[in-house]
Amino acid sequence: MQKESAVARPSAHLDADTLRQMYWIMLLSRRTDERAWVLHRQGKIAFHISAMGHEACQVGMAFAIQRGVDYVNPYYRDLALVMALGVTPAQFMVSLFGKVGEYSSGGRQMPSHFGYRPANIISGSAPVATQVPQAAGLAFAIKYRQQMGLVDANDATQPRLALTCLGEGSTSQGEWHEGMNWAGVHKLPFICMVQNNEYAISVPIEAQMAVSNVADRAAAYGVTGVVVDGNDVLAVYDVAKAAVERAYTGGGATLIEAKTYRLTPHSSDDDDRTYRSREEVETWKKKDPILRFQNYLLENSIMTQAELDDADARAKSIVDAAQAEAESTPYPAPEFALGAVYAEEN
Amino acid sequence: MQKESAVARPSAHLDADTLRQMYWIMLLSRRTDERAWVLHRQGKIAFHISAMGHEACQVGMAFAIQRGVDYVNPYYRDLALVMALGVTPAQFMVSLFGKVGEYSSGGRQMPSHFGYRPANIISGSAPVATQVPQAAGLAFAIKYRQQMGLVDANDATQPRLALTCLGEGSTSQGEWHEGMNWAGVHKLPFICMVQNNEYAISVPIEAQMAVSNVADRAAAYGVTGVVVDGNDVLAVYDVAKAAVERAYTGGGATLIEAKTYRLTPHSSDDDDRTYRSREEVETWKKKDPILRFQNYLLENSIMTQAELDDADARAKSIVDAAQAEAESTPYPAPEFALGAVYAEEN
Amino acid sequence: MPIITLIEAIRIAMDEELARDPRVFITGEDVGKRGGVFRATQGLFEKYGPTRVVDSPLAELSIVAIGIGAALADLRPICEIQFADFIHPAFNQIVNEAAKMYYRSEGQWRVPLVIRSPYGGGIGGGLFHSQSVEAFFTHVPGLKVVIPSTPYDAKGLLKSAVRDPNPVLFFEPKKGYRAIKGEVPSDEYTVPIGPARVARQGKDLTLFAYGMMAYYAELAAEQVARQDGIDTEVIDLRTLLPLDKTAILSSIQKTGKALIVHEANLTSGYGAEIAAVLADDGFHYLDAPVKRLCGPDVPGVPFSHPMQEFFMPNPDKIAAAIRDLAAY
Amino acid sequence: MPIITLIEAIRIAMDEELARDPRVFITGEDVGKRGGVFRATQGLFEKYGPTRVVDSPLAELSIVAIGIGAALADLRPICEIQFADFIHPAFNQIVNEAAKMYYRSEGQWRVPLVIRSPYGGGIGGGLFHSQSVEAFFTHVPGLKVVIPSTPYDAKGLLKSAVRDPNPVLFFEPKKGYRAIKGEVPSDEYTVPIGPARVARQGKDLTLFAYGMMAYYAELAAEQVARQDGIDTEVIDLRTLLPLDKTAILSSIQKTGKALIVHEANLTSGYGAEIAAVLADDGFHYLDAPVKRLCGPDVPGVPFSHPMQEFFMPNPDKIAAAIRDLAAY
Ligand SMILES: Cc1ncc(C[n+]2csc(CCOP(=O)(O)OP(=O)(O)O)c2C)c(N)n1
Ligand SMILES: Cc1ncc(C[n+]2csc(CCOP(=O)(O)OP(=O)(O)O)c2C)c(N)n1
Ligand SMILES: [Mg+2]
Ligand SMILES: [Mg+2]
Repeated sequence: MQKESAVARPSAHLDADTLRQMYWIMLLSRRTDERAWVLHRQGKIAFHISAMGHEACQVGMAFAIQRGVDYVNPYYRDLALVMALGVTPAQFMVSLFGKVGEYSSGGRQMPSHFGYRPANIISGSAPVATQVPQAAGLAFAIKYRQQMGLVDANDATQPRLALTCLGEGSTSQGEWHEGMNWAGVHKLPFICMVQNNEYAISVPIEAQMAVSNVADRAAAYGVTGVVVDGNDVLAVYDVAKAAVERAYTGGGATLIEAKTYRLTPHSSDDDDRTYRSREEVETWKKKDPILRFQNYLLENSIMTQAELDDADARAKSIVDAAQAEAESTPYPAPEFALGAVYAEEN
Repeated sequence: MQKESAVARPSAHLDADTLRQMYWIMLLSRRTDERAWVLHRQGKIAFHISAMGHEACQVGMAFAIQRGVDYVNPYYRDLALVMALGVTPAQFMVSLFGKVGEYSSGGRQMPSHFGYRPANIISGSAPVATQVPQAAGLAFAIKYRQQMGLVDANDATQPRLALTCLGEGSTSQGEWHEGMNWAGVHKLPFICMVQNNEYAISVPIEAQMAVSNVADRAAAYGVTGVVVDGNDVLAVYDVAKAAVERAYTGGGATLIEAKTYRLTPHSSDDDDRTYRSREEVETWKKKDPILRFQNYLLENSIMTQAELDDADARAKSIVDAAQAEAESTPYPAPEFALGAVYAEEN
Repeated sequence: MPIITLIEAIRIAMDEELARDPRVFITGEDVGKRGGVFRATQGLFEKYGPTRVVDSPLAELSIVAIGIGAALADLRPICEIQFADFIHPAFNQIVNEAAKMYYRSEGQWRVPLVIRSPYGGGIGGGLFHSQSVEAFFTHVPGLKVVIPSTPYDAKGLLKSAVRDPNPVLFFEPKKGYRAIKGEVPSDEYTVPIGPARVARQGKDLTLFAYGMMAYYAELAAEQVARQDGIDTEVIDLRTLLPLDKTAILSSIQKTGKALIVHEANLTSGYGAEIAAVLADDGFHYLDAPVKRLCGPDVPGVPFSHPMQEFFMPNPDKIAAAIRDLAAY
Repeated sequence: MPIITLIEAIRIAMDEELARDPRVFITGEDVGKRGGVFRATQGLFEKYGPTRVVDSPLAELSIVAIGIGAALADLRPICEIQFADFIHPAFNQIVNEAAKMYYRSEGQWRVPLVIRSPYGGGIGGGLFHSQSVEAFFTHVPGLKVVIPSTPYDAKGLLKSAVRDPNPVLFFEPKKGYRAIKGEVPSDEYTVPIGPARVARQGKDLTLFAYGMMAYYAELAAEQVARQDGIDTEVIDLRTLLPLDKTAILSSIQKTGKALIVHEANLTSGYGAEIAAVLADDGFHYLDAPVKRLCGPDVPGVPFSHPMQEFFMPNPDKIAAAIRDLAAY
């Protein structure tokens, strides 16, 4: 891939600073994630669901959009994605504990049900794939505003696309089909990234669909479909950037399938030994997207080993601080359960 | 097409008797259908929804399966299909009036909500596409019974496939996606025939989907997809027969798209002049599948003009008798509304 | 004031809201050129064009979800579900998504969405074109559920629904679309979502109803007033969720007897909630058992005419129930 | 008799039914190798193989629809919906299809289908892993709705559900899966769908509940008996649809006071129907307002512990409500 021309590879234009930022988000997500597992083992929190292994596809995707401006409907595994959009380890930690002032829902939702208006991250629920047709609706609104002359199509301070993510298993839902169909029919500025980690909890992809690639399904909607190595952050960035350009310039929707693997059980409630062999997991651990990006950064002299170590130390201290903050934050008042049922003003 | 070898064209093996039967069903459906429109204009019935224009694809399909044995989940436009399976004009007429003893629902359902256990026609509802995953369930049961050794896979007295039909617009429903997906994953003995008449009531296909052919969507499910001229009964029979063989021999599911056109408004409640040009309708009237098949039968000396005329006269008298029977049948007792809510015995 | 039909009032409300706010748009099956299968959107496609009056694919969950997404992006969608019977595919989007968005985001995200749908029986529609689905949604906090019974209310409430920052389900009694007529001012006005309407003052008993049954209730009340001298108070609930408890209780305090009427089948219908409120907060005012006159507990309204009529409450059946209760 | 947990009873019921009838099979997400996310199907895949214990795609409407199709073809599917919160995508198939098939075909086609699903809060599941969805379905004639609260009933009712010729929704109180234990015979037995169970005899007031709340109701009743000498009758409804009116009325005739408890939010909840029955047929027996102790009218059970506990009814809250009512 290194040999391809820079034209075909937008990532070749990324400056060293940006590459370091991308690495930093992947690392920070990983360290936060690892700490969550520790907290769970310590019995301090009840639940965690992990992004470990998925960081490259999430960060590669996030860096291709106008972060904080474009609409994003993530799914529960998108910790690195939302961190790239501005959610902090401290915010996430508070959500793990369900403490007062929790950023996404005031502690009403389980952790990893992301949502953060300041970064234009739409609040998510648990039922999978519901976010897909909603994201199509957001994309529809973008196009509507442009057609009505309410905004300028090139105004980068306004949302110009809607991005949504989900797992490969979740494409079995009718919700996914209907959302993709709108995106195709209306040529919407819409990107759907499927993070294909081969399993939906325990259900392997062969029991989920009879196609080799989820991206093959793009053909059913008249949208562009593309498969990418989801553990290669720059490869993801490249296809993501092309999809973003397509969206920004009226070229319609893209279905990106990022092939990846989760390095942990489905969630802290799961025991993946019942359905994944240890050999398989070990094989994928060798393809860890963070190690891979480290190697790239070292080989291309973008970061030194010392810088990597330093980043690690910084990440650790941020996570430590985040945990301390979360632990010392009080719980919300019980009656807080009664608030915010109906909006009052339009 | 005439030039293709007989091997590739199962219809070349159809004997004259069968061809005449196929014509007869198409004709009988058409005449029944036309009479229903008359009854509606006369104010004798409240509602009719028509198969006119769709007879070829329905009859070509029906004659390819083991009629009365294989499971069929039709949709409201399938008058010719259910007639091919044994529903009579008299039965249909009684349903138009909602009279006592109505064959499908005892008069509880609107007409054209087909269902007839003696012919293994599953009872249908109005919400479109719900029958698709149900048909996949029937196909699943067929495969289950075979795998469990409860039936012999070659026993032609047992259902060996499930067939379902719907319009192209209805493929936008999540129900369709989910049903197709099961059919693909489990390689089910399942046929989905989409009768693509270019409109869903008033909504043209461009507002419905961004693909050129509904059959393109087969690629999303790993099933065979095929497009056929739905106004050519023998062409439909050919692709249907191939799909049936595939189903009977463990080759999995088929999505057949039959391109056709409805010659009437959507239903007696509709006025299609708001959305279809008269020219367009006239063009398609020239492609009337019944006229086309007549020509074929005449040209190939399978029927004479006198025989065609005679068939017409017979059809008319059957429809007359059916109407008379329906009109003289009493209405059900009001309290009949209360029956058959729960089955009592298993 | 001009006298117009219920459906005209609905169309005018949409027309006015489209004109008022460029963020308002309509989507649903056949709402464009066809003007809707009941003609509720007739002329709006011609007037506002295909950007604002959008024929949807045949897929209800996406109609609602697109509406949710657009509402999140601060548009004001009006989504039409062609028949209430076809709202069920969208149940997940309505119940898990639209209703819970505000709460689950602690008010960060809101869904100012209107879902309009014709409901109810008596029009030869059989099991799948006659359903009354309100009770499924009145159990869902975060939603508002509105059912008008007069053209005046239909226009005023629909305009309020479009301006409401929450998801509003707006069910329209299709049998009354052309049958119900009434005076409607041509000027701008709204009717607030929330308060019930005392459709008829009375002192002998209270009849609680909404939609087509509220219309019938008034007819029945006139009939028993004329024929039997029974003075019935008719409360047209109009907004089912949130429920106007005050109106219910102040009426029962006056009359002491309650008859609840709806077309939906009895068990776990909306009437049960009214009865439950009366049995608790209204207990001391009650002089008689709380009666419900509802559709029978069968899976739907049958098509065949005699069975349909057997199923449906109507002014005569309501009048008979009033007499029984008054005689208690 | 062995003492086992609620979830063991459920697993044993399925095991026995799979062994009894080759037409019985299970499908749902993760029911295979994983044995279900709650382990309700643990060991069944190993014992009966992939033909009979089938991991479904992640798509609830198809899980139900495949079940309907298979039931039409005379199999006996047991469909698992992983959490009741995820049943909404299947609402159309359940309400328009499974429930109406027998009626709409005048009995030609039947749907002997079981849909099992864990429901209820108090387990840190937040808005989308805690829902109590029963009231949506008790409004739907053609369905049966069953909620057991003891291992004995769970086994016996689930076996009846599998043998029932109608679609049965079988909701399992997930908080009680391991918390509720009880004696269960190893022999074959069934518990009929329909009759409620008098869980505790009493004369001062009646507490109506089901599922986890029936379990708590008994605890609360013991508490107030001990501490306050109040003698509470506890009716565990078990079958919510069809409703056992006789059991309700004969208890209220004895006690004259009713407290209804469920976790689902109050408005239009299942308790409303019980209250409505009491306010009509039970009117003359009532000595006090009919009380409901339910979840508050908010969109769901919050995740954060203090808010969750605030939401959930529990033995102490129930005991307090009993005392209030008894003192009335
Ligand atoms: C509608 C619905 N059904 C079931 C679940 C339970 N569930 C949560 S995640 C999950 C598997 C998702 O698999 P996939 O889409 O492949 O995403 P992954 O977790 O592998 O990233 C399931 C079954 C759910 N959240 N929503
Ligand atoms: C779920 C649902 N939504 C809406 C309708 C109303 N409706 C009945 S037929 C129809 C159009 C169907 O179009 P298509 O699938 O192309 O079939 P065609 O009638 O053209 O054969 C619509 C919108 C319905 N029956 N079900
Ligand atoms: Mg996955
Ligand atoms: Mg069509």
